[in-house]
Amino acid sequence: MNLGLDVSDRDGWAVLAVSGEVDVATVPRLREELHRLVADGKHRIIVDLDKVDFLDSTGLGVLVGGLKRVRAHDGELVLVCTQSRVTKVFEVTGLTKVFAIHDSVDAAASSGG
Amino acid sequence: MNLGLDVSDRDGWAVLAVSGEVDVATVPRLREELHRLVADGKHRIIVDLDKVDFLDSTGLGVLVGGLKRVRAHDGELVLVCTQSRVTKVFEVTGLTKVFAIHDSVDAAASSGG
Amino acid sequence: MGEVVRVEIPPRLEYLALARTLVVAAAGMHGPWSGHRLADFEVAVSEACTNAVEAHRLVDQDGPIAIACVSHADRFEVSVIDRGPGLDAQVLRDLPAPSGPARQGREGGFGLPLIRRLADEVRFESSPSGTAVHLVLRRGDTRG
Amino acid sequence: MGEVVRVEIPPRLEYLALARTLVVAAAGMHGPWSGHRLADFEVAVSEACTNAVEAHRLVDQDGPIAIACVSHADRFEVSVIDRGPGLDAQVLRDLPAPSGPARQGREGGFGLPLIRRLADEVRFESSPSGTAVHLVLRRGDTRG
Ligand SMILES: Nc1ncnc2c1ncn2[C@@H]1O[C@H](COP(=O)(O)OP(=O)(O)O)[C@@H](O)[C@H]1O
Ligand SMILES: Nc1ncnc2c1ncn2[C@@H]1O[C@H](COP(=O)(O)OP(=O)(O)O)[C@@H](O)[C@H]1O
Repeated sequence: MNLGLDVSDRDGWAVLAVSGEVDVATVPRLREELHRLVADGKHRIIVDLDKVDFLDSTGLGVLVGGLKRVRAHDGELVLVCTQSRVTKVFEVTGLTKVFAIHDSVDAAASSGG
Repeated sequence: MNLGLDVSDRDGWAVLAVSGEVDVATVPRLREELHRLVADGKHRIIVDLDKVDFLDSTGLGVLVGGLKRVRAHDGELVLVCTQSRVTKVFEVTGLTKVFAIHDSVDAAASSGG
Repeated sequence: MGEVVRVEIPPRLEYLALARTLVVAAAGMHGPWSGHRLADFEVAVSEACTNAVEAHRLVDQDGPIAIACVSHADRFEVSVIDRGPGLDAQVLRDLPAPSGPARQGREGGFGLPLIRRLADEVRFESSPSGTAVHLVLRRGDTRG
Repeated sequence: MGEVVRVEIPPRLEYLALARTLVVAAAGMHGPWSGHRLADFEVAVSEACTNAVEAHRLVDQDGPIAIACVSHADRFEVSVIDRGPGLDAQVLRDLPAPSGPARQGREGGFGLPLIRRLADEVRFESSPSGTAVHLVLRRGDTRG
Protein backbone atom coordinates (compact mmCIF):
# COMPACT_ATOMS: atom_id res chain seq x y z
CA MET A 1 0.00 0.00 0.00
CA ASN A 2 1.24 3.36 -1.00
CA LEU A 3 1.49 5.05 2.40
CA GLY A 4 4.69 5.84 4.27
CA LEU A 5 4.87 6.65 7.98
CA ASP A 6 7.97 7.73 9.82
CA VAL A 7 8.23 8.86 13.43
CA SER A 8 10.97 11.01 14.94
CA ASP A 9 11.45 13.47 17.81
CA ARG A 10 12.02 17.23 17.58
CA ASP A 11 12.26 19.66 20.48
CA GLY A 12 9.78 17.76 22.61
CA TRP A 13 7.40 17.10 19.73
CA ALA A 14 6.75 13.73 18.11
CA VAL A 15 6.98 14.23 14.35
CA LEU A 16 4.91 11.87 12.24
CA ALA A 17 6.02 12.23 8.60
CA VAL A 18 3.42 10.88 6.21
CA SER A 19 4.11 10.18 2.54
CA GLY A 20 2.14 8.77 -0.37
CA GLU A 21 -1.61 8.43 -0.53
CA VAL A 22 -3.90 8.77 2.46
CA ASP A 23 -7.24 7.35 1.44
CA VAL A 24 -9.90 5.17 2.96
CA ALA A 25 -7.84 2.05 2.13
CA THR A 26 -4.60 3.23 3.73
CA VAL A 27 -5.95 5.45 6.51
CA PRO A 28 -6.28 2.65 9.12
CA ARG A 29 -2.47 2.59 9.38
CA LEU A 30 -2.35 6.35 9.97
CA ARG A 31 -5.06 6.04 12.63
CA GLU A 32 -3.19 3.22 14.40
CA GLU A 33 0.06 5.15 14.38
CA LEU A 34 -1.59 8.24 15.88
CA HIS A 35 -3.34 6.17 18.55
CA ARG A 36 -0.08 4.41 19.36
CA LEU A 37 1.75 7.74 19.79
CA VAL A 38 -0.92 9.06 22.13
CA ALA A 39 -0.93 5.79 24.08
CA ASP A 40 2.85 6.13 24.39
CA GLY A 41 2.37 9.48 26.08
CA LYS A 42 3.22 11.67 23.08
CA HIS A 43 0.70 14.46 23.37
CA ARG A 44 2.48 17.07 21.30
CA ILE A 45 2.42 15.81 17.74
CA ILE A 46 3.47 17.35 14.43
CA VAL A 47 1.94 15.56 11.45
CA ASP A 48 4.09 16.39 8.43
CA LEU A 49 1.92 16.10 5.31
CA ASP A 50 4.38 17.70 2.92
CA LYS A 51 5.15 14.42 1.12
CA VAL A 52 1.49 13.44 0.83
CA ASP A 53 0.25 13.16 -2.76
CA PHE A 54 -3.37 12.55 -1.96
CA LEU A 55 -5.57 13.06 1.10
CA ASP A 56 -9.26 12.25 1.27
CA SER A 57 -12.06 12.85 3.75
CA THR A 58 -11.17 9.84 5.88
CA GLY A 59 -7.68 11.31 6.29
CA LEU A 60 -9.27 14.52 7.55
CA GLY A 61 -11.43 12.50 9.91
CA VAL A 62 -8.46 10.68 11.42
CA LEU A 63 -6.57 13.94 11.94
CA VAL A 64 -9.60 15.49 13.65
CA GLY A 65 -9.78 12.36 15.82
CA GLY A 66 -6.08 12.66 16.65
CA LEU A 67 -6.51 16.29 17.62
CA LYS A 68 -9.36 15.40 19.98
CA ARG A 69 -7.26 12.69 21.61
CA VAL A 70 -4.21 14.85 22.31
CA ARG A 71 -6.38 17.74 23.52
CA ALA A 72 -8.00 15.35 26.01
CA HIS A 73 -4.47 15.19 27.48
CA ASP A 74 -3.95 18.95 27.20
CA GLY A 75 -1.72 18.28 24.23
CA GLU A 76 -1.59 19.63 20.70
CA LEU A 77 -1.54 18.31 17.14
CA VAL A 78 -0.32 20.62 14.41
CA LEU A 79 0.22 20.09 10.72
CA VAL A 80 2.97 20.84 8.22
CA CYS A 81 1.90 21.30 4.64
CA THR A 82 2.87 23.61 1.79
CA GLN A 83 1.14 21.76 -1.03
CA SER A 84 -2.03 23.42 -2.20
CA ARG A 85 -3.55 20.15 -3.36
CA VAL A 86 -3.55 18.98 0.24
CA THR A 87 -4.24 22.28 2.04
CA LYS A 88 -7.25 22.74 -0.25
CA VAL A 89 -9.19 19.92 1.41
CA PHE A 90 -8.62 21.57 4.80
CA GLU A 91 -9.79 24.91 3.43
CA VAL A 92 -13.02 23.74 1.83
CA THR A 93 -14.03 21.80 4.94
CA GLY A 94 -13.31 24.72 7.24
CA LEU A 95 -10.61 22.75 9.04
CA THR A 96 -8.01 25.48 8.55
CA LYS A 97 -9.81 27.07 11.51
CA VAL A 98 -9.32 23.92 13.55
CA PHE A 99 -5.72 23.01 12.72
CA ALA A 100 -2.60 25.15 12.84
CA ILE A 101 -0.90 24.50 9.47
CA HIS A 102 2.79 25.37 9.25
CA ASP A 103 5.22 25.66 6.34
CA SER A 104 7.93 23.49 7.86
CA VAL A 105 8.60 21.15 10.76
CA ASP A 106 10.91 23.84 12.19
CA ALA A 107 8.14 26.41 12.18
CA ALA A 108 5.75 23.90 13.70
CA ALA A 109 8.19 22.85 16.43
CA SER A 110 8.80 26.45 17.48
CA SER A 111 5.07 27.24 17.48
CA GLY A 112 3.21 27.85 20.70
CA GLY A 113 1.40 24.53 20.30
CA MET B 1 2.11 13.39 -25.96
CA ASN B 2 4.63 11.82 -23.71
CA LEU B 3 7.62 11.66 -26.07
CA GLY B 4 10.72 13.86 -25.88
CA LEU B 5 13.20 14.29 -28.73
CA ASP B 6 16.44 16.23 -28.48
CA VAL B 7 19.14 16.49 -31.14
CA SER B 8 22.80 17.36 -30.57
CA ASP B 9 26.21 16.73 -32.18
CA ARG B 10 29.02 14.58 -30.81
CA ASP B 11 32.30 13.84 -32.56
CA GLY B 12 30.75 13.78 -36.00
CA TRP B 13 27.67 11.88 -34.90
CA ALA B 14 24.15 13.27 -34.63
CA VAL B 15 22.79 12.25 -31.26
CA LEU B 16 19.02 11.84 -31.04
CA ALA B 17 18.07 11.56 -27.38
CA VAL B 18 14.63 10.05 -26.95
CA SER B 19 12.67 10.16 -23.70
CA GLY B 20 9.25 9.03 -22.54
CA GLU B 21 7.04 6.54 -24.31
CA VAL B 22 7.59 5.39 -27.87
CA ASP B 23 4.40 3.71 -28.96
CA VAL B 24 2.26 3.60 -32.08
CA ALA B 25 0.67 6.94 -31.08
CA THR B 26 3.92 8.84 -30.57
CA VAL B 27 6.19 7.05 -33.06
CA PRO B 28 5.31 9.26 -36.04
CA ARG B 29 7.32 12.08 -34.43
CA LEU B 30 10.34 9.81 -34.00
CA ARG B 31 10.05 8.70 -37.62
CA GLU B 32 9.86 12.30 -38.86
CA GLU B 33 12.86 13.34 -36.81
CA LEU B 34 14.96 10.46 -38.15
CA HIS B 35 13.92 11.20 -41.72
CA ARG B 36 14.71 14.87 -41.23
CA LEU B 37 18.21 14.07 -39.90
CA VAL B 38 18.95 11.83 -42.88
CA ALA B 39 17.57 14.44 -45.28
CA ASP B 40 19.89 16.98 -43.60
CA GLY B 41 22.83 14.78 -44.49
CA LYS B 42 23.35 13.27 -41.04
CA HIS B 43 24.19 9.70 -41.86
CA ARG B 44 25.94 8.76 -38.62
CA ILE B 45 23.27 8.72 -35.96
CA ILE B 46 23.28 7.69 -32.32
CA VAL B 47 19.79 7.09 -30.97
CA ASP B 48 19.97 7.39 -27.20
CA LEU B 49 17.14 5.32 -25.71
CA ASP B 50 18.33 5.47 -22.11
CA LYS B 51 15.49 7.77 -21.00
CA VAL B 52 12.83 5.75 -22.78
CA ASP B 53 10.25 4.23 -20.43
CA PHE B 54 8.38 2.23 -23.02
CA LEU B 55 9.13 1.04 -26.55
CA ASP B 56 6.78 -1.02 -28.67
CA SER B 57 7.02 -2.84 -31.99
CA THR B 58 6.38 0.26 -34.05
CA GLY B 59 9.39 1.88 -32.36
CA LEU B 60 11.49 -1.10 -33.42
CA GLY B 61 10.12 -0.75 -36.94
CA VAL B 62 11.06 2.91 -37.18
CA LEU B 63 14.58 2.22 -35.93
CA VAL B 64 14.98 -0.57 -38.48
CA GLY B 65 13.73 1.86 -41.13
CA GLY B 66 16.23 4.50 -39.98
CA LEU B 67 19.06 2.00 -40.13
CA LYS B 68 18.16 1.10 -43.71
CA ARG B 69 18.09 4.78 -44.69
CA VAL B 70 21.51 5.68 -43.28
CA ARG B 71 23.05 2.51 -44.67
CA ALA B 72 21.78 3.51 -48.11
CA HIS B 73 24.16 6.45 -47.66
CA ASP B 74 26.96 4.28 -46.30
CA GLY B 75 26.13 5.62 -42.86
CA GLU B 76 25.42 4.01 -39.52
CA LEU B 77 22.77 4.12 -36.81
CA VAL B 78 23.71 2.82 -33.38
CA LEU B 79 21.78 2.71 -30.13
CA VAL B 80 22.47 3.59 -26.53
CA CYS B 81 20.50 1.71 -23.93
CA THR B 82 21.22 0.22 -20.53
CA GLN B 83 17.66 -0.43 -19.44
CA SER B 84 16.67 -4.05 -19.60
CA ARG B 85 13.01 -3.24 -20.13
CA VAL B 86 13.95 -1.65 -23.45
CA THR B 87 16.83 -3.91 -24.53
CA LYS B 88 14.53 -6.88 -23.96
CA VAL B 89 12.36 -6.03 -26.97
CA PHE B 90 15.49 -5.93 -29.14
CA GLU B 91 16.59 -9.29 -27.78
CA VAL B 92 13.36 -11.19 -28.28
CA THR B 93 13.00 -9.92 -31.84
CA GLY B 94 16.57 -10.82 -32.73
CA LEU B 95 17.39 -7.16 -33.39
CA THR B 96 20.40 -7.23 -31.07
CA LYS B 97 22.08 -8.89 -34.06
CA VAL B 98 21.11 -5.99 -36.28
CA PHE B 99 21.85 -3.01 -34.04
CA ALA B 100 24.98 -2.16 -32.11
CA ILE B 101 23.75 -1.29 -28.62
CA HIS B 102 26.12 0.70 -26.41
CA ASP B 103 26.11 1.58 -22.72
CA SER B 104 26.67 5.30 -23.18
CA VAL B 105 26.76 8.00 -25.83
CA ASP B 106 30.55 8.21 -25.27
CA ALA B 107 30.97 4.53 -26.01
CA ALA B 108 28.74 4.81 -29.06
CA ALA B 109 30.56 7.89 -30.40
CA SER B 110 33.93 6.18 -30.13
CA SER B 111 32.63 3.01 -31.76
CA GLY B 112 33.71 2.02 -35.23
CA GLY B 113 30.23 2.78 -36.54
CA MET C 1 -20.82 13.54 -26.97
CA GLY C 2 -17.15 12.91 -26.56
CA GLU C 3 -15.31 9.64 -26.30
CA VAL C 4 -15.93 7.52 -23.29
CA VAL C 5 -13.44 5.70 -21.12
CA ARG C 6 -15.17 3.37 -18.74
CA VAL C 7 -13.64 1.30 -15.98
CA GLU C 8 -15.25 -1.26 -13.72
CA ILE C 9 -13.70 -2.11 -10.38
CA PRO C 10 -14.58 -4.63 -7.69
CA PRO C 11 -16.43 -2.95 -4.79
CA ARG C 12 -13.34 -2.86 -2.61
CA LEU C 13 -11.48 0.08 -1.15
CA GLU C 14 -8.14 -1.25 -2.44
CA TYR C 15 -9.26 -0.38 -5.97
CA LEU C 16 -9.90 3.31 -5.32
CA ALA C 17 -6.31 4.28 -6.07
CA LEU C 18 -6.60 2.51 -9.41
CA ALA C 19 -9.84 4.32 -10.21
CA ARG C 20 -8.17 7.64 -9.41
CA THR C 21 -5.19 6.80 -11.60
CA LEU C 22 -7.51 6.04 -14.50
CA VAL C 23 -9.58 9.20 -14.08
CA VAL C 24 -6.52 11.43 -13.80
CA ALA C 25 -4.98 9.82 -16.90
CA ALA C 26 -8.22 10.22 -18.88
CA ALA C 27 -8.71 13.83 -17.78
CA GLY C 28 -5.04 14.54 -18.51
CA MET C 29 -5.61 13.50 -22.12
CA HIS C 30 -8.38 16.06 -22.40
CA GLY C 31 -6.74 18.97 -20.58
CA PRO C 32 -4.96 21.17 -19.90
CA TRP C 33 -6.52 21.98 -16.52
CA SER C 34 -5.22 25.05 -14.76
CA GLY C 35 -3.57 25.03 -11.35
CA HIS C 36 -4.48 22.12 -9.13
CA ARG C 37 -8.02 21.84 -10.44
CA LEU C 38 -7.48 18.26 -11.61
CA ALA C 39 -6.00 17.32 -8.23
CA ASP C 40 -9.07 18.80 -6.51
CA PHE C 41 -11.38 16.99 -8.89
CA GLU C 42 -9.52 13.75 -8.16
CA VAL C 43 -10.45 14.08 -4.49
CA ALA C 44 -14.12 14.59 -5.40
CA VAL C 45 -14.10 11.52 -7.65
CA SER C 46 -12.36 9.45 -4.99
CA GLU C 47 -14.98 10.41 -2.40
CA ALA C 48 -17.78 9.41 -4.77
CA CYS C 49 -16.06 6.06 -5.35
CA THR C 50 -15.62 5.51 -1.62
CA ASN C 51 -19.35 6.10 -1.10
CA ALA C 52 -20.12 3.70 -3.95
CA VAL C 53 -18.00 0.93 -2.38
CA GLU C 54 -19.69 1.53 0.97
CA ALA C 55 -23.11 1.46 -0.71
CA HIS C 56 -22.34 -1.98 -2.21
CA ARG C 57 -21.30 -3.25 1.22
CA LEU C 58 -24.58 -2.15 2.74
CA VAL C 59 -26.52 -4.44 0.43
CA ASP C 60 -23.90 -7.19 0.04
CA GLN C 61 -23.56 -6.35 -3.63
CA ASP C 62 -20.47 -8.02 -5.12
CA GLY C 63 -20.92 -6.57 -8.59
CA PRO C 64 -18.62 -3.95 -10.00
CA ILE C 65 -18.72 -0.21 -9.61
CA ALA C 66 -18.48 1.61 -12.93
CA ILE C 67 -16.65 4.85 -13.51
CA ALA C 68 -17.25 6.50 -16.86
CA CYS C 69 -15.27 9.50 -18.15
CA VAL C 70 -16.55 11.63 -21.00
CA SER C 71 -14.90 14.67 -22.46
CA HIS C 72 -17.33 17.29 -23.76
CA ALA C 73 -16.60 20.60 -25.44
CA ASP C 74 -17.31 22.55 -22.28
CA ARG C 75 -16.45 20.01 -19.59
CA PHE C 76 -14.97 16.69 -18.51
CA GLU C 77 -17.53 14.54 -16.76
CA VAL C 78 -17.04 11.51 -14.55
CA SER C 79 -19.97 9.31 -13.54
CA VAL C 80 -19.62 6.92 -10.62
CA ILE C 81 -22.33 4.28 -10.84
CA ASP C 82 -23.16 1.86 -8.05
CA ARG C 83 -25.82 -0.75 -7.36
CA GLY C 84 -26.18 0.14 -3.72
CA PRO C 85 -29.40 0.97 -1.84
CA GLY C 86 -29.76 4.42 -3.35
CA LEU C 87 -29.15 7.77 -1.77
CA ASP C 88 -31.88 9.28 0.32
CA ALA C 89 -32.84 12.73 -0.94
CA GLN C 90 -33.02 13.68 2.70
CA VAL C 91 -29.30 13.01 3.14
CA LEU C 92 -28.49 15.56 0.48
CA ARG C 93 -30.88 18.14 1.89
CA ASP C 94 -29.66 17.70 5.45
CA LEU C 95 -26.08 18.11 4.47
CA PRO C 96 -24.60 20.80 6.73
CA ALA C 97 -22.49 23.47 5.10
CA PRO C 98 -18.97 22.11 4.62
CA SER C 99 -17.48 24.51 7.09
CA GLY C 100 -20.43 24.56 9.45
CA PRO C 101 -19.94 23.64 13.09
CA ALA C 102 -21.66 20.25 12.74
CA ARG C 103 -18.74 18.99 10.62
CA GLN C 104 -15.93 19.58 12.99
CA GLY C 105 -17.20 17.56 15.87
CA ARG C 106 -17.32 14.35 13.83
CA GLU C 107 -14.58 12.20 12.42
CA GLY C 108 -16.55 11.24 9.30
CA GLY C 109 -19.01 12.85 6.96
CA PHE C 110 -16.58 15.06 5.08
CA GLY C 111 -17.20 13.14 1.84
CA LEU C 112 -20.26 14.79 0.32
CA PRO C 113 -19.11 18.29 1.33
CA LEU C 114 -15.78 17.67 -0.43
CA ILE C 115 -17.59 16.38 -3.52
CA ARG C 116 -19.75 19.50 -3.65
CA ARG C 117 -16.85 21.87 -3.17
CA LEU C 118 -14.16 20.22 -5.29
CA ALA C 119 -16.19 19.38 -8.39
CA ASP C 120 -17.50 22.30 -10.42
CA GLU C 121 -20.92 20.68 -10.56
CA VAL C 122 -22.47 17.50 -9.16
CA ARG C 123 -25.68 15.70 -10.05
CA PHE C 124 -27.06 12.73 -8.15
CA GLU C 125 -29.38 10.22 -9.78
CA SER C 126 -30.65 7.64 -7.40
CA SER C 127 -33.15 4.81 -7.19
CA PRO C 128 -33.53 1.83 -4.86
CA SER C 129 -31.33 -0.14 -7.26
CA GLY C 130 -28.40 2.21 -7.18
CA THR C 131 -26.89 5.64 -7.52
CA ALA C 132 -25.06 7.53 -10.22
CA VAL C 133 -23.04 10.55 -9.17
CA HIS C 134 -22.05 12.79 -12.06
CA LEU C 135 -19.07 15.03 -11.34
CA VAL C 136 -18.18 17.87 -13.68
CA LEU C 137 -14.85 19.58 -14.28
CA ARG C 138 -15.57 22.66 -16.38
CA ARG C 139 -13.22 23.94 -19.07
CA GLY C 140 -12.13 27.53 -18.97
CA ASP C 141 -12.71 27.78 -15.28
CA THR C 142 -9.58 29.28 -13.83
CA ARG C 143 -10.43 28.77 -10.21
CA GLY C 144 -7.98 26.75 -8.21
CA MET D 1 -11.96 -16.67 -10.36
CA GLY D 2 -10.34 -13.56 -9.03
CA GLU D 3 -11.61 -10.01 -9.09
CA VAL D 4 -11.96 -8.33 -12.42
CA VAL D 5 -10.94 -4.85 -13.44
CA ARG D 6 -12.31 -3.97 -16.84
CA VAL D 7 -11.66 -0.87 -18.89
CA GLU D 8 -13.18 0.20 -22.16
CA ILE D 9 -11.37 2.64 -24.41
CA PRO D 10 -12.29 4.28 -27.70
CA PRO D 11 -10.62 2.52 -30.63
CA ARG D 12 -7.92 5.17 -30.94
CA LEU D 13 -4.17 4.89 -30.57
CA GLU D 14 -4.08 7.86 -28.17
CA TYR D 15 -5.75 5.67 -25.54
CA LEU D 16 -3.12 2.91 -25.54
CA ALA D 17 -1.00 4.66 -22.93
CA LEU D 18 -4.04 4.87 -20.68
CA ALA D 19 -4.77 1.16 -21.18
CA ARG D 20 -1.17 0.34 -20.25
CA THR D 21 -1.35 2.52 -17.15
CA LEU D 22 -4.47 0.70 -16.02
CA VAL D 23 -3.06 -2.78 -16.65
CA VAL D 24 0.21 -2.00 -14.87
CA ALA D 25 -1.69 -0.55 -11.89
CA ALA D 26 -4.00 -3.58 -11.73
CA ALA D 27 -1.12 -6.06 -12.05
CA GLY D 28 0.88 -4.09 -9.48
CA MET D 29 -1.94 -4.64 -6.96
CA HIS D 30 -1.61 -8.38 -7.48
CA GLY D 31 2.16 -8.74 -7.52
CA PRO D 32 4.96 -8.73 -6.71
CA TRP D 33 6.40 -9.60 -10.12
CA SER D 34 10.10 -10.28 -10.24
CA GLY D 35 12.58 -8.32 -12.29
CA HIS D 36 11.14 -6.54 -15.30
CA ARG D 37 8.52 -9.18 -16.00
CA LEU D 38 5.66 -6.71 -15.59
CA ALA D 39 7.39 -4.26 -17.93
CA ASP D 40 7.75 -7.03 -20.52
CA PHE D 41 4.13 -8.03 -20.07
CA GLU D 42 3.12 -4.37 -20.52
CA VAL D 43 4.68 -4.42 -23.99
CA ALA D 44 2.75 -7.58 -24.92
CA VAL D 45 -0.53 -6.04 -23.72
CA SER D 46 0.18 -2.82 -25.59
CA GLU D 47 0.80 -4.73 -28.83
CA ALA D 48 -2.47 -6.61 -28.43
CA CYS D 49 -4.28 -3.30 -27.87
CA THR D 50 -2.62 -1.76 -30.95
CA ASN D 51 -3.83 -4.69 -33.04
CA ALA D 52 -7.32 -4.30 -31.59
CA VAL D 53 -7.45 -0.61 -32.52
CA GLU D 54 -6.24 -1.44 -36.03
CA ALA D 55 -8.82 -4.22 -36.31
CA HIS D 56 -11.63 -1.74 -35.47
CA ARG D 57 -10.32 0.63 -38.13
CA LEU D 58 -10.45 -2.07 -40.77
CA VAL D 59 -14.19 -2.48 -40.31
CA ASP D 60 -15.02 1.12 -39.32
CA GLN D 61 -16.04 -0.03 -35.89
CA ASP D 62 -16.42 2.93 -33.51
CA GLY D 63 -17.31 0.84 -30.49
CA PRO D 64 -14.97 0.43 -27.55
CA ILE D 65 -12.16 -2.02 -27.06
CA ALA D 66 -12.37 -3.83 -23.74
CA ILE D 67 -9.43 -4.80 -21.59
CA ALA D 68 -10.18 -7.11 -18.68
CA CYS D 69 -7.69 -7.96 -15.94
CA VAL D 70 -8.21 -10.95 -13.66
CA SER D 71 -5.93 -12.12 -10.91
CA HIS D 72 -5.93 -15.90 -10.40
CA ALA D 73 -4.03 -17.93 -7.84
CA ASP D 74 -1.44 -19.01 -10.40
CA ARG D 75 -1.51 -16.11 -12.85
CA PHE D 76 -2.59 -12.60 -13.81
CA GLU D 77 -4.54 -12.61 -17.04
CA VAL D 78 -5.38 -9.74 -19.37
CA SER D 79 -7.93 -10.14 -22.15
CA VAL D 80 -8.02 -7.63 -24.99
CA ILE D 81 -11.37 -7.86 -26.73
CA ASP D 82 -12.16 -6.21 -30.06
CA ARG D 83 -15.03 -6.21 -32.54
CA GLY D 84 -12.79 -6.24 -35.58
CA PRO D 85 -12.90 -8.64 -38.54
CA GLY D 86 -11.36 -11.54 -36.64
CA LEU D 87 -7.90 -12.95 -36.89
CA ASP D 88 -7.16 -15.43 -39.60
CA ALA D 89 -5.79 -18.68 -38.16
CA GLN D 90 -3.42 -18.62 -41.10
CA VAL D 91 -1.81 -15.41 -39.82
CA LEU D 92 -0.91 -17.15 -36.57
CA ARG D 93 0.41 -20.26 -38.33
CA ASP D 94 2.47 -18.29 -40.83
CA LEU D 95 4.08 -16.20 -38.14
CA PRO D 96 7.84 -16.41 -38.67
CA ALA D 97 9.99 -17.04 -35.63
CA PRO D 98 10.58 -13.72 -33.86
CA SER D 99 14.24 -13.69 -34.64
CA GLY D 100 13.94 -15.31 -38.04
CA PRO D 101 15.33 -13.52 -41.06
CA ALA D 102 11.88 -12.60 -42.44
CA ARG D 103 11.42 -10.17 -39.55
CA GLN D 104 14.40 -8.00 -40.00
CA GLY D 105 13.75 -6.89 -43.51
CA ARG D 106 10.42 -5.32 -42.65
CA GLU D 107 9.56 -2.25 -40.65
CA GLY D 108 6.35 -3.74 -39.23
CA GLY D 109 5.10 -7.09 -38.09
CA PHE D 110 6.97 -7.24 -34.79
CA GLY D 111 3.71 -7.15 -32.86
CA LEU D 112 2.60 -10.78 -32.66
CA PRO D 113 6.16 -12.04 -32.12
CA LEU D 114 6.53 -9.66 -29.17
CA ILE D 115 3.19 -10.80 -27.75
CA ARG D 116 4.27 -14.44 -27.97
CA ARG D 117 7.64 -13.84 -26.40
CA LEU D 118 6.79 -11.30 -23.70
CA ALA D 119 3.66 -12.91 -22.28
CA ASP D 120 4.09 -16.26 -20.54
CA GLU D 121 1.16 -17.65 -22.47
CA VAL D 122 -1.21 -16.34 -25.14
CA ARG D 123 -4.55 -17.63 -26.39
CA PHE D 124 -6.43 -16.22 -29.34
CA GLU D 125 -10.18 -16.59 -29.70
CA SER D 126 -11.50 -15.24 -32.91
CA SER D 127 -14.67 -15.11 -34.96
CA PRO D 128 -15.85 -12.87 -37.80
CA SER D 129 -17.30 -10.54 -35.18
CA GLY D 130 -14.12 -10.00 -33.26
CA THR D 131 -11.09 -11.27 -31.45
CA ALA D 132 -10.14 -11.84 -27.84
CA VAL D 133 -6.46 -12.14 -27.03
CA HIS D 134 -5.77 -13.59 -23.60
CA LEU D 135 -2.33 -12.78 -22.23
CA VAL D 136 -1.00 -14.56 -19.18
CA LEU D 137 1.59 -13.46 -16.63
CA ARG D 138 2.40 -16.49 -14.47
CA ARG D 139 3.18 -16.28 -10.79
CA GLY D 140 6.31 -17.85 -9.45
CA ASP D 141 8.05 -17.57 -12.79
CA THR D 142 11.38 -15.99 -12.10
CA ARG D 143 12.40 -15.44 -15.68
CA GLY D 144 13.10 -11.91 -16.65
N1 LIG E 1 -23.58 6.27 -3.49
C1 LIG E 1 -24.26 6.29 -2.34
N2 LIG E 1 -25.23 5.36 -2.09
C2 LIG E 1 -25.92 5.35 -0.94
N3 LIG E 1 -25.74 6.26 0.07
C3 LIG E 1 -24.79 7.21 -0.09
C4 LIG E 1 -24.01 7.29 -1.30
N4 LIG E 1 -23.18 8.35 -1.18
C5 LIG E 1 -23.41 8.89 0.03
N5 LIG E 1 -24.39 8.22 0.69
C6 LIG E 1 -24.95 8.52 2.03
O1 LIG E 1 -24.55 9.83 2.41
C7 LIG E 1 -23.90 9.80 3.69
C8 LIG E 1 -22.84 10.89 3.79
O2 LIG E 1 -21.73 10.58 2.95
P1 LIG E 1 -20.32 11.29 3.16
O3 LIG E 1 -20.53 12.75 3.28
O4 LIG E 1 -19.43 10.83 2.08
O5 LIG E 1 -19.80 10.82 4.58
P2 LIG E 1 -19.50 9.38 5.15
O6 LIG E 1 -19.42 8.44 3.99
O7 LIG E 1 -18.19 9.60 5.86
O8 LIG E 1 -20.63 9.09 6.07
C9 LIG E 1 -23.32 8.40 3.78
O9 LIG E 1 -23.11 8.00 5.10
C10 LIG E 1 -24.41 7.59 3.08
O10 LIG E 1 -25.46 7.32 3.98
N1 LIG F 1 -6.98 -8.40 -33.08
C1 LIG F 1 -6.75 -8.63 -34.38
N2 LIG F 1 -7.78 -8.65 -35.27
C2 LIG F 1 -7.56 -8.88 -36.58
N3 LIG F 1 -6.34 -9.10 -37.13
C3 LIG F 1 -5.27 -9.10 -36.30
C4 LIG F 1 -5.41 -8.88 -34.90
N4 LIG F 1 -4.17 -8.96 -34.34
C5 LIG F 1 -3.31 -9.20 -35.35
N5 LIG F 1 -3.95 -9.30 -36.54
C6 LIG F 1 -3.37 -9.59 -37.86
O1 LIG F 1 -2.05 -10.07 -37.66
C7 LIG F 1 -1.13 -9.30 -38.42
C8 LIG F 1 0.23 -9.25 -37.76
O2 LIG F 1 0.15 -8.46 -36.58
P1 LIG F 1 1.47 -7.86 -35.92
O3 LIG F 1 2.46 -8.96 -35.78
O4 LIG F 1 1.06 -7.17 -34.68
O5 LIG F 1 2.08 -6.85 -36.94
P2 LIG F 1 1.51 -5.53 -37.61
O6 LIG F 1 0.29 -5.14 -36.84
O7 LIG F 1 2.65 -4.58 -37.52
O8 LIG F 1 1.18 -5.96 -39.04
C9 LIG F 1 -1.80 -7.95 -38.56
O9 LIG F 1 -1.34 -7.22 -39.66
C10 LIG F 1 -3.26 -8.35 -38.70
O10 LIG F 1 -3.54 -8.71 -40.02
